[in-house]
Amino acid sequence: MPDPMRIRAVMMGDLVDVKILMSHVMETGQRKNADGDLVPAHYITEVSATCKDKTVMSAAWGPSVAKNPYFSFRFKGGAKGDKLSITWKDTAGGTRTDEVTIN
Amino acid sequence: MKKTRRDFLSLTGRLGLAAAALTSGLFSRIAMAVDTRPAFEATSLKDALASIGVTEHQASAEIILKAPDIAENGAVVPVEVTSKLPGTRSIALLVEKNPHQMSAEFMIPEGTEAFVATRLKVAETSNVFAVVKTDAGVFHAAKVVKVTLGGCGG
Amino acid sequence: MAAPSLFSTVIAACLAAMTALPAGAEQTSEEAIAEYHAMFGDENPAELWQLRGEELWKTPRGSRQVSLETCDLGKGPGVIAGAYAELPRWFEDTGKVQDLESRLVTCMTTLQGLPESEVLAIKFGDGEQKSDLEAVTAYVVAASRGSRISLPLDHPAEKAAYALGERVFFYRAGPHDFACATCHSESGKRIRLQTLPQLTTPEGAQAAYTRWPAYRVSQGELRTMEWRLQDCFRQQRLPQLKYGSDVAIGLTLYLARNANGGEMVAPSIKR
Amino acid sequence: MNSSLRVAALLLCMGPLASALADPAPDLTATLKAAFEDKRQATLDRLDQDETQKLCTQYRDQPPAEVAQEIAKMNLATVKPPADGKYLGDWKAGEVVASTGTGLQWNDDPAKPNGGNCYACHELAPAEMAYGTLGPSLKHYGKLRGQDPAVLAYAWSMIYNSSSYAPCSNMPRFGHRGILTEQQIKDVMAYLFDAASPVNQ
Repeated sequence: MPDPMRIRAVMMGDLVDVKILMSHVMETGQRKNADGDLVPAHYITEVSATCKDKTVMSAAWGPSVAKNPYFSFRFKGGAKGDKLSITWKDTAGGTRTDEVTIN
Repeated sequence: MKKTRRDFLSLTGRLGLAAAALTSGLFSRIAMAVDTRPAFEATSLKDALASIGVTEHQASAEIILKAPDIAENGAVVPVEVTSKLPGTRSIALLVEKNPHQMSAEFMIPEGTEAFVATRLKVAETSNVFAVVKTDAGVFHAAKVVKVTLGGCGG
Repeated sequence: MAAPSLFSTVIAACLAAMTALPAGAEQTSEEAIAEYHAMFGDENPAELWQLRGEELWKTPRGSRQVSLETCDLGKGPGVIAGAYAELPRWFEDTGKVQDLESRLVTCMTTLQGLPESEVLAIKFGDGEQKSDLEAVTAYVVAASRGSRISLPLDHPAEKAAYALGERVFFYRAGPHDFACATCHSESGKRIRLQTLPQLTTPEGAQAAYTRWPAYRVSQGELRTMEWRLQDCFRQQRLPQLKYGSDVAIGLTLYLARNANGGEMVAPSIKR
Repeated sequence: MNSSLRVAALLLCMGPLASALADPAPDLTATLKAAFEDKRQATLDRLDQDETQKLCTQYRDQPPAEVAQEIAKMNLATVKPPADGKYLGDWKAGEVVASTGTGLQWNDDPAKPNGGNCYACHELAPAEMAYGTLGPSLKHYGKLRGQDPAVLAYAWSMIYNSSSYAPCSNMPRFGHRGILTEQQIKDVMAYLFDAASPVNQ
């Protein structure tokens, strides 16, 4: 099972400031391991964020997003106590959703 | 202050709703994990942009692209984009010298700031582009990131 | 405007960047590296290891189905606050000087009843192959943030470990004649663009030791002191340093003692 | 006592036995061997020290003048000038050697040529900003010094065996220890001396 994300969602004036760290190898499929074998591609392709049933961010990623990705964005319409949900999906059919309360 | 943050972090961990939907076809899917999305398959800036519907674009000082002048390591290069252009719909990040130029495309719905920050792999010294789609056309900003060699065994 | 405009813009930008480079590039490149580090801010993927380590610390495991919450790291059972800042130290129960990693192995095997082979199966993680030891180490070390390193070397075995560490530090060997001292006994030097800490002085040792373990962006992994030392020896062209060996612990203690008084900031983020 | 006699007497004392006596834990090599294990090409015998390594370890790289002199003498004796008498090879190949840091680590491919990693410690071509400072700057090396045979022979010796002129230097003894081949050293020499080399631009 994929490891949890670390999500921080904090009010910054009328904006919700979101900072996410995800645990993912983001293998490009071009890296060789110590034995000289190609490590198969395995990376996040989609990320989306939902707050109060509204999609506040959606992104398409390729393998050149760095390993253990960091992603930050800001949106209006959220308030302290609201829930923010983040989901990612990867090339191997893996997915993870984490929810956090806006601070 | 520190304690509050730690409690908050662990809370996030416990609230985490994990859903590892790994299908039974996992291994064949890993083996064939070829990205079929044209933007991420393209091997030139022009093709990558064309595949997201961009053929014409112009430089804009209203796009602020922050990236380091020198990356001590190309494996992780912080990149931050703010678009002050009205009606910004999406922000794409591209790295000219990478095998595949397209790194990421972010859709910006109404109410979301035209701001994203992430970290990219940059294979060698290269231009990084932020390409912004707006109601009034497509604009870009570029920045050179020098990737240095390092270490005693490298 | 079509694609060519993009390239002409870039060429202009390149030329501007090149002409902007002053003759004394040394200062500039070091400033640029500092700017690169500053851009990471507080967003350190080491936190992902800390989260996993906390889970491992609190989960009952092994044949005894207990958690690590009664593991004694030197400040009493279960006390992790400030514990890393006082390690390595002498442990009466094992009759050994231990660093954090080898002490965790002790707790996992004796307290939890996990087989040693399983505990040591993945010492250093690699992508999907995750190391529990690195995760728990990250969690425990983070609980020493703000603590000052304090190794009084009261026990004779601690003094002996320090003396061994010091001698190993200056030992030249291998095809390249390298010792730890080759790169780490002068201040203000660098390898390529990486500044080398002078580990024989309090300032240099503090600057280095207080920042380990660290998330290495070059590997996308959290690395502990055990990893750091064995990788230095790899680069010295020497064989594999054994995990938890007296040499590994002696060198760690030598560096920690030299860093006495330094304030822990690890896990940090490094190249 | 004349000075050569004094050196000879000192040398006798400096032998393995004497350095063992001066050693509070004479079995450091054995202690190290117990704490390490073979890994691919990096085997335990790499922990054995030759005479130079022993002396440099003993004096923490600051040997007294007489010992330094003797270290220099025995290392100078190992220096083999190029077989064909030609010091300069191809600067382009030399640039690769100077920029490559791999070789002889347990994770390196033994089939690939070793690097010299000159840039880890030295400034060379002014255009390369990612250089180290453990060693002196070698920028404009040939341009500043010319190609007098004595100048070439000195540079060759320093690369072949740095302890020949700089006893207990941090710099590896590239030729003597078999890190670089004769041809690679010629190429590095060309990188330093060739007027067309980026080092001299």
